[in-house]
Amino acid sequence: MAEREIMYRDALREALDEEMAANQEVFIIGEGIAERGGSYKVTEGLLAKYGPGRVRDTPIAEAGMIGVGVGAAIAGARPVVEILYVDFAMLGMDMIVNQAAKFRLMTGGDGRVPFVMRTQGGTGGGVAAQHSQSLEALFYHIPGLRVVMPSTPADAKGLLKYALRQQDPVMFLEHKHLYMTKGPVPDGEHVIEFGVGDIKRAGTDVTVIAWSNMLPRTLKAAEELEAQGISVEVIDPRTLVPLDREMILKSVLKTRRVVIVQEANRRGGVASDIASIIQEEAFYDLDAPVEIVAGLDIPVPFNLALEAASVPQQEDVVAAVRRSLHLNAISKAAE
Amino acid sequence: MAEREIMYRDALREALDEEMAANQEVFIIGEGIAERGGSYKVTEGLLAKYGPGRVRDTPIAEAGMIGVGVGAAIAGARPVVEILYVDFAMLGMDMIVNQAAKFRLMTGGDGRVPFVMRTQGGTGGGVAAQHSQSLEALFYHIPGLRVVMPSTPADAKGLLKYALRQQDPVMFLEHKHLYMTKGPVPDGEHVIEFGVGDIKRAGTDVTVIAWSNMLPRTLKAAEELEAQGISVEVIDPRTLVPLDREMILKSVLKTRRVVIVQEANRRGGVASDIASIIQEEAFYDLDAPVEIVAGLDIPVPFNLALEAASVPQQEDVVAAVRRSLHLNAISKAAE
Amino acid sequence: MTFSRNEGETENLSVLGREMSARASKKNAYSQEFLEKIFRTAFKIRTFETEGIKLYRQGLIRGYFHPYLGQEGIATGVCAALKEGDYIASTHRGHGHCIAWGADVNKMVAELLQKDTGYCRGYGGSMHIADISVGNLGANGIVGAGTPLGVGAALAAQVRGSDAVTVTFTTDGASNNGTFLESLNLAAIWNLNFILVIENNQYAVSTRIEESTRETDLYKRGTAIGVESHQVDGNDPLAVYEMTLKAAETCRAGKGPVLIEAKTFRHMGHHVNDPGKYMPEDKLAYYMARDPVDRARASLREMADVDDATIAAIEAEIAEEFEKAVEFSKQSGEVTAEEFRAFAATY
Amino acid sequence: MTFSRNEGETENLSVLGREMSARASKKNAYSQEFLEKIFRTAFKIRTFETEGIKLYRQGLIRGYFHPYLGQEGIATGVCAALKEGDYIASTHRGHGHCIAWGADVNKMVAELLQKDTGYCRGYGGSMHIADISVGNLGANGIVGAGTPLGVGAALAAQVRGSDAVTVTFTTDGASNNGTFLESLNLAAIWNLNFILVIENNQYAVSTRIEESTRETDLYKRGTAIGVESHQVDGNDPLAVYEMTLKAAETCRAGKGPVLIEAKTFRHMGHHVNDPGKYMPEDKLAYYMARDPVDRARASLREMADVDDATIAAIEAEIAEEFEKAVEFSKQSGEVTAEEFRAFAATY
Ligand SMILES: Cc1ncc(C[n+]2csc(CCOP(=O)(O)OP(=O)(O)O)c2C)c(N)n1
Ligand SMILES: Cc1ncc(C[n+]2csc(CCOP(=O)(O)OP(=O)(O)O)c2C)c(N)n1
Ligand SMILES: [Mg+2]
Ligand SMILES: [Mg+2]
Repeated sequence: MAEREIMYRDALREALDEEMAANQEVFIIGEGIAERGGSYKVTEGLLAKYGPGRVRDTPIAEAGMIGVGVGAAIAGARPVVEILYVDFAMLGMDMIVNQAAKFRLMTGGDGRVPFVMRTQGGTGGGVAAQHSQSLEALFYHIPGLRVVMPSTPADAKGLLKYALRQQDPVMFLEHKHLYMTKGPVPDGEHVIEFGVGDIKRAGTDVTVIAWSNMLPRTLKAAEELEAQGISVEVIDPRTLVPLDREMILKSVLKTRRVVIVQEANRRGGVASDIASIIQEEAFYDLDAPVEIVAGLDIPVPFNLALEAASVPQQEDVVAAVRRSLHLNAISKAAE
Repeated sequence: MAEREIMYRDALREALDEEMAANQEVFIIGEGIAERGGSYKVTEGLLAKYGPGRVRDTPIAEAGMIGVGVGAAIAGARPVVEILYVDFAMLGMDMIVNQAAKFRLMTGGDGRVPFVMRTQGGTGGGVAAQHSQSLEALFYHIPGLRVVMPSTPADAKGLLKYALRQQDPVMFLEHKHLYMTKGPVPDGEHVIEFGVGDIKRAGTDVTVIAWSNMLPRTLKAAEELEAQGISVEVIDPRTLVPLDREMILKSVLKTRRVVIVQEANRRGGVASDIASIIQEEAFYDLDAPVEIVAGLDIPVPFNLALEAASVPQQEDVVAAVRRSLHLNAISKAAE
Repeated sequence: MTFSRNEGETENLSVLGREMSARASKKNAYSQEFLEKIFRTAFKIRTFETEGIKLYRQGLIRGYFHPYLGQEGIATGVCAALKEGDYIASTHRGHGHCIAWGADVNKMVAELLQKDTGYCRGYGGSMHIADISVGNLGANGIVGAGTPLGVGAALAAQVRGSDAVTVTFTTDGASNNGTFLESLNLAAIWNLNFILVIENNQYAVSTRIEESTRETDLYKRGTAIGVESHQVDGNDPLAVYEMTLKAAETCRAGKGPVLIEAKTFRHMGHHVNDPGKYMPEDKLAYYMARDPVDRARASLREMADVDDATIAAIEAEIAEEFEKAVEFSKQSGEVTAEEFRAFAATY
Repeated sequence: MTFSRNEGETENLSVLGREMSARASKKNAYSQEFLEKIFRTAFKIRTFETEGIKLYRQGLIRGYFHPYLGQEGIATGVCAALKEGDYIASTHRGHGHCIAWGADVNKMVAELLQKDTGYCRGYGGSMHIADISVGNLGANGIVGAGTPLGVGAALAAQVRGSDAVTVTFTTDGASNNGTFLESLNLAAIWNLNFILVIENNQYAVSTRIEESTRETDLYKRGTAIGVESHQVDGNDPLAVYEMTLKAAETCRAGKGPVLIEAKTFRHMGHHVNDPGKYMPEDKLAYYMARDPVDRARASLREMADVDDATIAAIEAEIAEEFEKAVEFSKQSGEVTAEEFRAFAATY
């Protein structure tokens, strides 16, 4: 299949466009997504193409928006609700946690909620504590939700298309820093199933697991490490729920060393859970503790230098990989 | 100091009563807490004693209640907001995550939010998916919040009194099954600082970490195991944030085996985080993977037998301890 | 005993509400068949709740059980005015809505008894019965949550070009909740076929509505955001029917949502276990004297000249249906732990 | 160009609003000192925003910057009517409220420049300036969040037996949010000393208010829940002052909250980076002709007979104050990563 280099935001738009063309039940609501085309231009042009019935602006009412999305999904439609910042999804948590995630079990398995919430998170450009969070761990913990965090344009497109075809509520978490990044995206039908990770770089010495905006940073760290003679395998789970445990464990059995990189703060993040799984499933095969590189346990500050200090940087990944190879001064555990 | 046997709910009431008597700034709002004395009778009698200014019923408006509590705390008062079920706190997540937890950093450190949210969680008696959750992991992940989960009347009283004297927003999470349990509570001033765990039972073979309603269950399991010749040390962290890492690691270094028991579902729970810390800090001292005994990753069902099947039971704890001692058929990791 | 505020409270309604009461009391306005249907529905709800409470007291039902006793007129009247293809969303006090929507009593009782044959296979219970195959979006354990869900169904219908109407049954308590404003406003700006029925029973558990808000005429909250809003006597099934019919017409004419505040009162406490001592006796007596089931029966008797024996036969038939449902449920099995674990593995 | 809905829109207000406008235009009603204070405040906000935008364009300010240009009359009038010990809570467009509340411009500019000497030591930025030591609960990045927080401060005051009044500045956008209903209702049932000032600038980013609600007279939402509610010309600082004064009196008389809808319009786009092309020119012209800073200047000149030279001197003084603040900020340091890490360790 031919590939073109397009931006993450264009890939997302293609996915919406194709699925809207294919399925009359797909529609989008959000703040400023119609005429204005959305804050990150993901929905640009869709109003003109699909009309005001299927591309709707909303008032500032996140709980309501998410709630009507969930209701529409229960009624069998395919709503996409765009929430400007994942931080604002906190206003709709009841609808996510107590309605969307619970409906299937509460109906004995028959009721499904094919609801997609698109939003974006992460730090970037001094937007401060209420606009910079990485909140995937909150959704990850709630059974019934699917959690998707694409790092590349191709993944963004393929996963969003899949999201619009499956049956469960999806937290589709984009990253503000990725919208303008470019990457190859296959022409034509391109759908990526949930639960299938991607080895973004093959290697033999250490397994590094990263997602969303930590992925590009990790790939750069891997290059830097390669120059030091260290071969890093970089795994992008792409979907955190379901998680491709098989791919992760296979890689761990090969490298016997793991580093997990997340932008979210350390305490109670998804990295902790993946680490707990690895130590449970591969305890006897590990040559070093699973290293977690994560954000500081403090809200994200406005000051740009401190903002950078609050989340993992390339050098932090490099240091952790070296630590897991016992190459740094001394490993923490042995201190 | 003299001790009396009182119920968990009476211990909570004593804490509120004493702190209200000592500090005019302490007041309580919640649904049905005034005349009715609260669903679990924790606030019974306080209206008569402190009047309608300091003990107030509210409409069904959790976001508003939590929000005004946070605002009152910012203004220097000592509000206690009672939310009937922790599940309903999802309606006020914005106020918890984006306001209460952020204010201190956003004001450069000077602004404090001495806000206490009292609520209860956990399974019990077929109250189904929207009234049975254990959601501590959601609060645990958000920097700025304190997370308290007392398992005994004495801890409930001492920790609630401390909560009303410290400066940060506290998620005070009780358990519906514990209100009517009895235990010794010291007479007179009894305050327990946050971040200090409690060894509820000393032992030498395996460390079991448990909190809230998993604690009594774990203690019974420990008795059962003692009869099998296995000596279990049971640690109750009491506050999950801050966490008494020192006490946990000290015990782990002694026993070299750990089981963590949580009622919340497995994926992304607090147990995962504690496991990730232990494997990070004590990797070379562990003789077995950290075992996690947790709820199933599915909403809690109504049917009582299935409800029981959805959360850890005594026999699950016993089995996990035996697994960690390699006494069961075979350990998972070696399969 | 004070009664000032309540005397005549189901008569002093918004203009249209009074008109609907008048229309509903016109002789010859309804067919016998229709009046029988109304009575059957109201009585079936009454039976389900009365008998269900007995099962609860026997320990056969666990968890929550919020009786709809006294409010039967609302579910009955509203659902009678809707059509196939329409949607409803309900509350924690949802048995009545289910029944009025035509639910299978076997599956309802089985659900309350935690059985595999229940609407939710015993996974849901009283507060979570739903049947999306017939447009029932379900009861809800979260006060106020049905409103956005209902608006969502109405939105789905509009996107599909369907003229289906969605009714959300909601409560006085939920009217002070943010979901009320947010979702009704969305329905309004999008001109959705949505009817919000507030069952104003004037209590949230033991909290009186006057303690929760300064303005107890709840329909005014709709008016304030440009939504056509009315009050109706919730204890008069036919008045509720007329009001809903008119509201559905307004919706299907493309004029957007309608809010209906139905004034009513519970016949007992909030929950099976709540004796409801705090409910003023005189107020209870006022509403008891306007019992919706009695009124449905009286309409059938007086407007359609149906005799007492026929009515007794209908009642006996419904009682038997419930008994059979209990038998059916008792003989049903439960989902096994193994099945449950297999289900959990799909999460 | 259509203008039907807008012509005269700051004149067609609720009854009390028109009365306040009339009162505010009475000659000799105010002292020179008071009128100078009003003008100084409005002009200081104007200067802060205009000069701040320049700093932003120079790349010295990062992140969000929502200018208050065009709305100065509201913060100015409201804060002039409040007393020491009162509280305010603000929005994402909060610079004006801070300044009107008497904030130190040095610390404000330093905050925007991420400096250690800023109000929040550079941790907060434009959307999070707060100073609880003087009762400023802070700006907020979450639309609508200031309302419950403000009600909370009012509740704290009542519990303490203080007669302090809390004002939350909120927005047209926030009026469709659940927090509006829930928290204003709490203020009402508890009779709190709370004033909710809706700055109805008729846009949420590029979304017109008519797209967000059917009822654009937002004060009606207060009336619907029993809250005394009025409209005022937000571009007339003195009318806003009068209205707030009256509202604060109502509060301090123990009558509970008051809602004030202040009609206004932005002078530019939503954010520094938003050219605001979607704003109709005629409507902009209408409001430009009623510029609140010009009106404050005119009041000072005409009602207190202050001459142009004196006014020019005041303006120069304020401009200089801002320049000095920029100098001060540029010379200030930033919190170091080490300090930050030590701070993080306390979480
Ligand atoms: C969001 C939320 N808060 C609190 C509760 C607990 N609760 C269940 S029913 C109820 C009272 C409801 O009163 P109302 O809404 O008027 O409905 P009614 O019971 O009168 O039918 C409360 C507080 C809940 N289920 N959901
Ligand atoms: C809860 C929430 N949703 C969305 C946003 C993004 N946002 C910031 S300002 C704004 C528009 C606000 O309009 P309005 O409330 O009328 O205030 P104005 O900007 O006109 O002062 C939006 C949507 C936000 N900050 N918070
Ligand atoms: Mg009620
Ligand atoms: Mg606006």
